[in-house]
Amino acid sequence: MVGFLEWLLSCQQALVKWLNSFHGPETGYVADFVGAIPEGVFVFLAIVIPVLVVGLGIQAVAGISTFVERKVAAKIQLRLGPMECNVGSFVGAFARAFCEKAAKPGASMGARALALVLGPLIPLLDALDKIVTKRVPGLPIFAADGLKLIMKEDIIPAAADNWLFRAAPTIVLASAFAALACLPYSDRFYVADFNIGIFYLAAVTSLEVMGILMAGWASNNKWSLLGGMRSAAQITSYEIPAGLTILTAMIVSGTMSMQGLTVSQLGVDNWQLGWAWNWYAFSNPLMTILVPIYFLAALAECNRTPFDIPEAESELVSGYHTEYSGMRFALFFMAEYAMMFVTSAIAVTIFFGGWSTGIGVLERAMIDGQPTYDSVGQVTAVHFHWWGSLIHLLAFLVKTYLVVLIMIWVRWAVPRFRPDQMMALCWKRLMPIGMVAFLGASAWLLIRGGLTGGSAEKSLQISQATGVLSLFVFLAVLGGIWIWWKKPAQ
Amino acid sequence: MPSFVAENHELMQYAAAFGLLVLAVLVVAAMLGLSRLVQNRQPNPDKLKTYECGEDPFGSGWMRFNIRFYMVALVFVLFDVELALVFPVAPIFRELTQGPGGFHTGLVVFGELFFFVAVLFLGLVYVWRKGDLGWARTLKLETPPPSDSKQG
Amino acid sequence: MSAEGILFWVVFLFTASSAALVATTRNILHAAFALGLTFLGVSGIYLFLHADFVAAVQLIVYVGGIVVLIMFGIMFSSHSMESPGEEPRSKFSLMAGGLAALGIFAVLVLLIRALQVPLSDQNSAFDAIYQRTVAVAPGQKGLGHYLLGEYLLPFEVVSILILGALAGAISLIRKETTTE
Amino acid sequence: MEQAYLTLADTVAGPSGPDNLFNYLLLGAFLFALGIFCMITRRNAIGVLMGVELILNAAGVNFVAFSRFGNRMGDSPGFDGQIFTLFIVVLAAAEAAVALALVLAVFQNRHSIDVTQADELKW
Amino acid sequence: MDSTFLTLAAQVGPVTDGFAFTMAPLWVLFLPLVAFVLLLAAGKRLDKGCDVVAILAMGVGFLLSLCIFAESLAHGGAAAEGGASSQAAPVVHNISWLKVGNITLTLGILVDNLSAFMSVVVTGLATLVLIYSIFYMKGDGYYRRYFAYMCFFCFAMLGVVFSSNLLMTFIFWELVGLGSYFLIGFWFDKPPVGQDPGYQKLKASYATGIDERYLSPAHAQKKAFVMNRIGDFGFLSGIMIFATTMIAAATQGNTYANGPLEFTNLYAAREAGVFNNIEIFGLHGETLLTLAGILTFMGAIGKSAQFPLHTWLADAMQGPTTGSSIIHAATMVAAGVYLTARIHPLLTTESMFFIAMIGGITAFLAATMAMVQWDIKAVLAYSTVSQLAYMMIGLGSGSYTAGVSHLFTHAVFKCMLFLCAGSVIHACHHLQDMNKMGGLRKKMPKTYLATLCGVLAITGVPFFSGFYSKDAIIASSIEQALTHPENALTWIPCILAILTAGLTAFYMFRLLFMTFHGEPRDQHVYDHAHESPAIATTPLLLLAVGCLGFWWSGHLIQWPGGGVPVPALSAQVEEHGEKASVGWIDHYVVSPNSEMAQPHEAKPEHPAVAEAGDAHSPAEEAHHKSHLYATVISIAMLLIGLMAAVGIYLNRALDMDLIIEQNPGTVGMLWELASQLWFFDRLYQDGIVPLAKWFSRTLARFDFGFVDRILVDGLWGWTTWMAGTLVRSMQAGRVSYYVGVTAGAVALIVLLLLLK
Repeated sequence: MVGFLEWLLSCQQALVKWLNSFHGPETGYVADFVGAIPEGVFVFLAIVIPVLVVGLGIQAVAGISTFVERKVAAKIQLRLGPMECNVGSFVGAFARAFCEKAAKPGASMGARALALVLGPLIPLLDALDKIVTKRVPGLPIFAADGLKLIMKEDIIPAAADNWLFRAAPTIVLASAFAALACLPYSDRFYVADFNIGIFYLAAVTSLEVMGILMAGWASNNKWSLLGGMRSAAQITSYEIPAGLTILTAMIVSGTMSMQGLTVSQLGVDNWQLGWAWNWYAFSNPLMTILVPIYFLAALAECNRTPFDIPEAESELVSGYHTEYSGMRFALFFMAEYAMMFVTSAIAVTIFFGGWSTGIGVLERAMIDGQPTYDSVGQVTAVHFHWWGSLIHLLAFLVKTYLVVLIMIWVRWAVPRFRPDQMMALCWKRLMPIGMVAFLGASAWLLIRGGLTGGSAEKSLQISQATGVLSLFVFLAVLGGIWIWWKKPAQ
Repeated sequence: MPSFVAENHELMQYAAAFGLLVLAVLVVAAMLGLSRLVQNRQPNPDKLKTYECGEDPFGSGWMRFNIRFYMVALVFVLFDVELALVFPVAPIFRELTQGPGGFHTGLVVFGELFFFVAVLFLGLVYVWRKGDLGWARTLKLETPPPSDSKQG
Repeated sequence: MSAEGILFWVVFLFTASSAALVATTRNILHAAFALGLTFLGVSGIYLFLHADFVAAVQLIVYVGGIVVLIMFGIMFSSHSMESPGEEPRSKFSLMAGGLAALGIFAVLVLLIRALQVPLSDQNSAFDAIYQRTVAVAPGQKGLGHYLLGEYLLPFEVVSILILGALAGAISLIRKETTTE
Repeated sequence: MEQAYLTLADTVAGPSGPDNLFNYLLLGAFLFALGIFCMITRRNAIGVLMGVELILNAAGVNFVAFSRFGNRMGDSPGFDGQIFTLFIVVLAAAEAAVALALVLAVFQNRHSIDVTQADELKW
Repeated sequence: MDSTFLTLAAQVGPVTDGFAFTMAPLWVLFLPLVAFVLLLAAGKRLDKGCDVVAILAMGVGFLLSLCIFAESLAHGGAAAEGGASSQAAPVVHNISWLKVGNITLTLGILVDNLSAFMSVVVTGLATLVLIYSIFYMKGDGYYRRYFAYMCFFCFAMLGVVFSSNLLMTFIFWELVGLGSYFLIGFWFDKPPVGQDPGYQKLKASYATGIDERYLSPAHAQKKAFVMNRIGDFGFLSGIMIFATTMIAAATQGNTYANGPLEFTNLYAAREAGVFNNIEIFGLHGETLLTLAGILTFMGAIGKSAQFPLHTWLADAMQGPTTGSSIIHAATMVAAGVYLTARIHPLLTTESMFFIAMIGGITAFLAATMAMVQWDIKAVLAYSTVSQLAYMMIGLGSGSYTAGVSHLFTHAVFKCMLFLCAGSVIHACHHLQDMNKMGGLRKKMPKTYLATLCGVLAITGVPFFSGFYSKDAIIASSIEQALTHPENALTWIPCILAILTAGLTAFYMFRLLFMTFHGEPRDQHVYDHAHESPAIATTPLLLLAVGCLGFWWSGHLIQWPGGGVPVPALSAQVEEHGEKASVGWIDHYVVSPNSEMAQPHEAKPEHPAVAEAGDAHSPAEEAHHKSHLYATVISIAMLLIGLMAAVGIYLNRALDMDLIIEQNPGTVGMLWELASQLWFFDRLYQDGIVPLAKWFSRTLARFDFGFVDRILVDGLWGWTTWMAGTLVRSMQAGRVSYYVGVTAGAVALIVLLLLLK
């Protein structure tokens, strides 16, 4: 963002220079005007533009995620709709129906206005329908969902606590949004990079609990209250293993800033620079152990299956948002998908090298100038070409969305836990393992410091050794997950 | 680097976080407003009734539930605090241990960290042994009572 | 007024008003909710004081933990079949409380008026903090060194205190859980 | 030389908004007073607890403010206040946990947490 | 701020030095405590492995303290170049405990030669004793409790050893007292001997002059505790005098402000003559220092059972034999001597003379008492008293080296003697009466061998450890007498020491002969006697090896890594062209204030002796002569005692009772006095105790009658009641009410303060 501000200011300078190069009176005025724009304006722009980009982007992500979720579910559970549904001119048909409905008396002004817009577009929509929905089956359902949510009447039960009922989704969404501020989207294109970045994320995501509890309480409903309480208990519980994981990452990397975490996974200064085996998941056995732990914690914090106990449809008709309908319900879902994205991004940053592509040759090709190293040859700061930054942005999004995909996959593949199982898993499995891993990581760092005594080549040898070790650990973890997968969940 | 950025580097970044908070509120407002425009509202007492599986709601939804939720929250808060205290120590651990002569300092620091986490673990063990970890108490019985999944 | 000035006053007013809500609203649960917002605002204030780490701790412990705890407490201590915490407050208590609060506030303001901050010192302090937090080392590193250094003993003792609190609170509550 | 002082009087004239110590002090005082008010007027024990939390936050604000604005013990930089606030937060957590546990215990016994009814402190 | 472990770790530097001198003492100190807590906390779950835990803790502590020892030797080697003393500069690590004004009270560890070697002795002996205890305490109902107590006891003692200042010393001093209280009263449920049904049978065993009514563990532990309180009263007063002086100095000149009671600071202050510019009770300078020294020494009197307060040690026999062994060898009574050695540089001529006198008197009295005891443990107990008195004589006559090295040597052989006694008692089925023993030599050869070594050592037979230290002590006392012609009284400790040497030989050989030689007096006992298992005899034999002289008199071979003592069979070596026993220990154990430390004690070690000029003065002459005399005289006395013992108890040429009958005036009276313990117990029991009781009863009557009834119940009671009834109405009992009142009150107060 700071870079963005600098860029804006430099653009201002360049513009002024260019205008002055004409020596024309009117261009001179323009140049003076441009040059007179106060810095504050650019600061404001530098803050607002990234915020808008990210904030609106996450909604796109949420929308896409719902669609993807449907597709995955359909693929797994052989649901016909999302795989087959491209019947006729769906959108056009819908538009016609809408216009007729809007023409009836009693329709709201908004509906009529929308009808006025929609009416002329119907042929166009037909064409678009023929082009798109044929290629992407299920897309109509996606559109239909969106329209349905928008047009549904949002009901606030009479018995509900009005204010809290309205405030709850806002808080949930706000916590998810605020978390977007310091994700390392790329080495250059990021909103902010706090000193305490990852701790900030942990703190902000914990706001969500308040909102959910509010929602559960405010809709004066037994299922909602129970769901809200379950959710609060679950999210709070699983924050501890997540926090332990984050702590371990900080111990290993020695920084809290997300960019720093990413850069520290670029590796040491030799031909290995930037390869994927420098990522903590592959270069540090203890971090490897922590990967599944954090993944489970992330699932639980997003109330995703197998941890969707709070909104267990079969028991508590979708828990704390039972009473929420229409757009408010959609807000909860948007928050859920945003939270999924955030947790996946954190996982990617901690374990899988953030925005780095993991292809050393490519990374080194993208480096602009010379990276700086610390005493043991670890990369501390590096500057990339702008196109490299773009590639990084792409890599980050792809990696993050892969993790999101895994979450979705798990949702449709794994049955729900029982509350006691969920609690036992958190407190009696993940917590001790996390603590041991944390202590082990710090102990290992200590021993390593004693071994190397601050010499670069020794630390290089050691990191290679641990890399090999952690490869085996990684395979073991995968095997364990596979076995657990095979075993029918009790 | 411009003066403003030089002075308020952190603050400016947090301004972005603030902006996102505001944006969240705006998004909510916008979406609700949009749907308000489009939807047609015909509320009636039956719609506004609290949902309870189609029956008439039996009493208020604000009833007391199992204290075990509270247990979990309690344990969480205290563990959370401990974590929050370890957080500032963690990032300096690397620079304390790595590099020449860091071993002794690191030894002591590790001792302290270990003590801290050991106390944490002690707490965990205590709660564990007392069987207060969430729903563990009911697990002690041979067959979990039917109320288990219903009551949460 | 500069951009950050505006932001500051927004956060300031946000904090103050939600705190006022905590004190005045009749519904105890609304008060808890407002308390969470107050904590949020206070952490924002910490940010303005360049105490980013403390701000984060404030969020994660207060908003993420204590407020949830308080809400649970309210939910568990309110009778069913009745909207919670709607409590009538006697005129007398209101008046007494208002008087005491006003008195305290007045006295505090008087104290603040008696305070004199050397300008140079303030500026130099600002520079020092700025040097530390922004340029040289991120804030929390300083904190870490302090926790391991000067404040080591409290740092370790606190862990034991928390252990004690845990044991005490659990054993206080267990009575009910066992009687299920 | 004559030392220049900043006082409450020139809050407006002095450094604006976040750069001025007195804004924070005023906020702290306000929170403190509100906490007192809350403690006195609430009949619900948990409400009293909220008042306590407000007061603790007021103290925290003051600590951090002073730690930034020129109190530095000797040569030690101004982190002491932040550390104190950290410990305040920790203690507040412990206090809330135990206090709420007490409240719930009381509720078990007398099915009310109205502090005006729990008056065995008398005599 | 040195309270942070970070800075401490920063000081650490290279591993060996750092670990051995900073971390290792802490581990050595706290391992026993950890074991103690573990044993208490684990409860029945650890019933099996409790001995293992204790022994493990103690053994690891032993190894670590060996590291410290080697380290200090290495330091000494570094310091010892050019034949200078091998006193390592004391290493102090403090954490500031509490700050008052500019004064900082510290807690910390002080590692110098003394504490390093003392820790080795304590942990080593404790380890062996614990191993032995597995055999001795087997089947005891309180097995786990026993090991827990031992660990606690050793923790307290190690605290005294490592403590870097007087205050901390006092704290651990009291803990040592507590530990001894635990151990002495270990079988607290045993009835007093008076009520023991088999008392008449045992009467002979307990012909000790102690009132039988008070001869039970419970009473014994109380007795020990009270006696120690008397001493500790003096100790505390001494500490107060030191504290007053030092704090005054600190507040005046801000010197010594960091840890005013640090030993190093105290030594420095004495050098700087701080005591000359302060006045307490109208005393100042050397006089004040004398008072402080004597008062502090009172603590040592109580702990190591010196003359007026010696009566508790014999009763302490009521505890388990192993416990007595550790008490007598390394921990409790050694603490007194250790303290005296610590404050040695602070002593003046007068206070040292006082110490020497006390030592002499105690040595003689205790020796006579030991002479007439029939209880094998009682003999050893009184011999301990007199040996400790020996150390006091050594310290009191200015020879730090002699006193402290005797502390070490004595620790080893006395520990072993007690273990032997335990083995014998166990073999004779808890029979302690020597009248029923005899001829056990053939039954238990290993025990006999060990006992023999111990006896030879304690009686000072050449080439056994006791010889060198005792010889040095007598020599120093003679030298003191010679160098102080103006004070004829200095001969008293000297003569008493010499007499005691003979008595020691007599009663120790008496013990040996009555137990192991001659015909079995009680056939039944003899038949059932049996040698103890290896787990008991192995420690005995190890310790027996430790009694051999050359360990102590041997030379030091300097390795590059440090020094190790190797046996050098010729203890007498040529140095500076004169004969003197200069084992490594004479290099190693030297007075803490280094500028006084000399290659060996040829030169005066102490300001108190220092007025006796330079190397070729009469003092030098006196030194040489004294060594010559000492060697001759002590061997002569040894032979006399040995002859007497042989004549009376081995081949029955003489009959003790006959001798008593023939000259009742001298021997008979002495015998009677001794067997009545010189009537000390009677005096305390029937004289002082009733007085104290009467006094306290009077006070109590005053308290109940006047204070309670008239003042409290009457006047003030009524007032408070009235006030209460008035104020009570204000107590609404509502929290919020109280909060409001508090807030308003605070507001008012601050308002007033502001307006004022």
